[in-house]
Amino acid sequence: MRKDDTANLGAANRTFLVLLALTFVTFFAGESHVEGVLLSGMVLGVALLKGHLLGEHFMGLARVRGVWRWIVVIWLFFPAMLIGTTFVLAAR
Amino acid sequence: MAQAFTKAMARNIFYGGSVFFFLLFLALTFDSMGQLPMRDNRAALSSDLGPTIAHGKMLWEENNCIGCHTLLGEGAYFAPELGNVYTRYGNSTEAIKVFIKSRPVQGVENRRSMPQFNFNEEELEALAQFLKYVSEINSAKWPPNVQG
Amino acid sequence: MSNTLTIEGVRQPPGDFAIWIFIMAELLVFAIFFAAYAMTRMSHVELFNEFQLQLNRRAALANTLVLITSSYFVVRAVSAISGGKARSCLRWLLAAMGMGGLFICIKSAEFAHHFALGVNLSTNLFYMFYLSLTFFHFMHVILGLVILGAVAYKTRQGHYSAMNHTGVETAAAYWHMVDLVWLILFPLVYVMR
Amino acid sequence: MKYQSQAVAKPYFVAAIVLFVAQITFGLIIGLQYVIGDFLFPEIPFNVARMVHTNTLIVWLLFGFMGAAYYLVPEESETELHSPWLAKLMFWVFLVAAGLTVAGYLLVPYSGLAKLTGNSLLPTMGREFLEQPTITKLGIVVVALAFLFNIGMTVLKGRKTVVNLVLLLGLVGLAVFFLFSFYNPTNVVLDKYFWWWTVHLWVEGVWELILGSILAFVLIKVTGVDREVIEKWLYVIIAMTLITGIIGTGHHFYWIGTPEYWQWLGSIFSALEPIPFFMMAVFAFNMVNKRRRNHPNRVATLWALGTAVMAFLGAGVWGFLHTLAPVNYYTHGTQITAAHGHMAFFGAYVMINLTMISYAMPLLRGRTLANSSRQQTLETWAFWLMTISIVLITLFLTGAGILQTYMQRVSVTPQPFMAVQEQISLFYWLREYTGLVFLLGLTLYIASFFVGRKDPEPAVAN
Repeated sequence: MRKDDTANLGAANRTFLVLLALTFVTFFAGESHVEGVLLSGMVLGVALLKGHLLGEHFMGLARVRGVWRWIVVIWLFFPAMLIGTTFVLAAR
Repeated sequence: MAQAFTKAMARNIFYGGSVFFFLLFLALTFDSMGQLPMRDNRAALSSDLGPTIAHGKMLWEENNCIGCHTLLGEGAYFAPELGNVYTRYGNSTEAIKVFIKSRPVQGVENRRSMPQFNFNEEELEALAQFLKYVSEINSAKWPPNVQG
Repeated sequence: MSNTLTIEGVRQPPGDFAIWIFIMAELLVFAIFFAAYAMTRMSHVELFNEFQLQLNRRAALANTLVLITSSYFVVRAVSAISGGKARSCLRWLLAAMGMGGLFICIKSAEFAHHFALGVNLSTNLFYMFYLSLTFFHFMHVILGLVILGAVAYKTRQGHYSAMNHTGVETAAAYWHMVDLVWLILFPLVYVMR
Repeated sequence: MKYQSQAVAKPYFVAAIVLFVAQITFGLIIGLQYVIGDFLFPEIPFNVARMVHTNTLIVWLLFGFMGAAYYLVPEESETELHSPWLAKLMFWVFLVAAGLTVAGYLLVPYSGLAKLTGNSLLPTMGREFLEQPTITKLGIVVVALAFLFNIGMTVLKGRKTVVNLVLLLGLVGLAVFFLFSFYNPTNVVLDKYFWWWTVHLWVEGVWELILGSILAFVLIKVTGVDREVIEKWLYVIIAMTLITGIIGTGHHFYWIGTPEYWQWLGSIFSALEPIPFFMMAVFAFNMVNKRRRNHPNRVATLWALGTAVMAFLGAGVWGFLHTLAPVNYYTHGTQITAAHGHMAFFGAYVMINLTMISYAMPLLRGRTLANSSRQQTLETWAFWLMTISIVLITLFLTGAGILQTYMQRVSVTPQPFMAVQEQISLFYWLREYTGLVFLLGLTLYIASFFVGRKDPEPAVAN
């Protein structure tokens, strides 16, 4: 039990740092002169990655077996598809 | 240790969620009340015609017009929409009055017909002004066309 | 890394399962909101881009960092209580709440700025979405803080232990959900154009 | 029946059924007026008959809810009712008020009734569903307060169960939101905005708490499933109801002069309103499948399952059909609304009342568990006839509504309302014929109280 927690904490620590770093990526992408599908695509991808990491290591879904593990992934997928599609269509 | 799903938590979610969404609803209502002056044609109510319109609304209610007609889409679906009847009748309060006055007492054979309410001139004017006031409420471009 | 540890994984996500039903409902609402935003933007690209550029991205950056940190603190709180360290758990929870409070302050300043300019839900479609999405999320932060506060109080009272701390996990799950939503909201409303 | 005072529920149920008959009768009258416009004109014009149709519905549902509460609360609280005589007194007060009001509708022109009852002192009449004279509304408040006092005291002194508390909460909400019916400003937008606080927050809010708790009670009784399980579901379902339903009020704020953001908020939240109804259907079937006993009152179980399914179809599916603002722009105030209204009211509130009556009435009339097989067979026929008719009525009205929407609103050459009505009269005829089948079902339902009442109860099969 203890060992389990320590290991998870390690994952959480790493996740925390990655999330902070990715946040800056998103921010600076927004400040740069990149626009349109390139910007949207990249930022959306980063957001999905962040959401997934948060679900896995903060919410603790990484340890869950069975359907419930995929709650966050499924949730991220559908709006992301729609958002992605509309941004591509809008850019044309 | 693994309590899957407890009644206490379900209860907390019920109370918490209800209060949360009711507060949100109150906040939105507060905002709506702030926006209404721009949309609900209240200028007409405080104009010289205000008392006439108020009288018209009273007549509208005391003759249960909503029992057959819709007003802005709400009411019974037996007779035409009246929220835009003023525009449908060519922006004319006279036409509305003529229609109400001309209803046959015994109805029309086999057809739906509006009752004859025997309104006097003042009452007719009040009703027509009320309907004109409603037609000038900003209803987000509803109904889709003049037919209501 | 932790292959050996995850073999005996659990069947259900941490916390009381009832909260997950609530979380799914909330996520569904937000997903529909996001989709509505994206679909509406399609026919008003110029309008959305124009007003999006007037938002304060620095404040949003700060808020994202604050929420992520807060979420991390909650992870530490759960870890502490599952090691039986109630005092440490309480400290982490209070730190997380402090971060939540900071989010509220920054966001309130942003709202105050907009309201001072006379912006409201009826100003235009972009602000309608911006305000309702962020305000709806804002209310969730407040609700999350109330939940964390209740759990912190119970931790202080000694209600939780290494063997029994479902309450802390439940609150944590909700708080992470609030964070998760913001992680999508931030790029969508502030950055993507 | 475990407690003497539960017997006060009986007159409430009887009055409910009598008013149900009146409601259906007037439903048939207005249905016929849709196709034969001068039927009973000018003696009973459409607006009067419709008012009787909707008002008797509301009043009989309230009678049913009160009866259900008087039956259920003592049993759940495990104590006698606080004051049976107050319950009996209020029954007569309510019945006389309702009877006088309906008589007033039918015997005096509506404007005369308004003068007679002094509507000008506090004008509240003439708004859909709230047509009752102000004095009747005050009477309803008095009855509701006395009722709440009685039920509240009983709950306070006895065992507090979730079923009890949720029911009480629903009834308090019912009384509180009724108070908005007294607010009637000249400003039409304000009038409509807060009118919905009564109407929507009743039928898509607090009434669903009442519905949920009655359904939970009956399911506990007929399935024997552990109370803990059922109460947990009850909480989750009503939580979802209020989470979606409160902001869902916004689906009424699209076109009445309210800010346009309601088109978004109303669409988003009311699109989720089917979820609690879906959960309720899953819940009901789950509980029946997990039953620990085969209750001899099979028809009560059938009603309970029917409620869950029909509420989902009527309120959930048919509501969703026209709740999104871009769709509602074209369907608002057409026969689509009428279709939804019929199935939702029948599926959710008529059927929950009939469920409760089906469970409780045999016990109130001296049976130990259930009616005789002959009675139950008859009632089962009534169930299917009424349910199938309402499904068909809904389908016919939906057909009429789709045509109406197209011809009057969507087509490039929109036609006037009355011209369209004549072209879709076939659907109104079909609806009227189906209404007769419904009446047949109702007749069998009433017959089931009398035919075979001397027969023995069916054997308990376990």
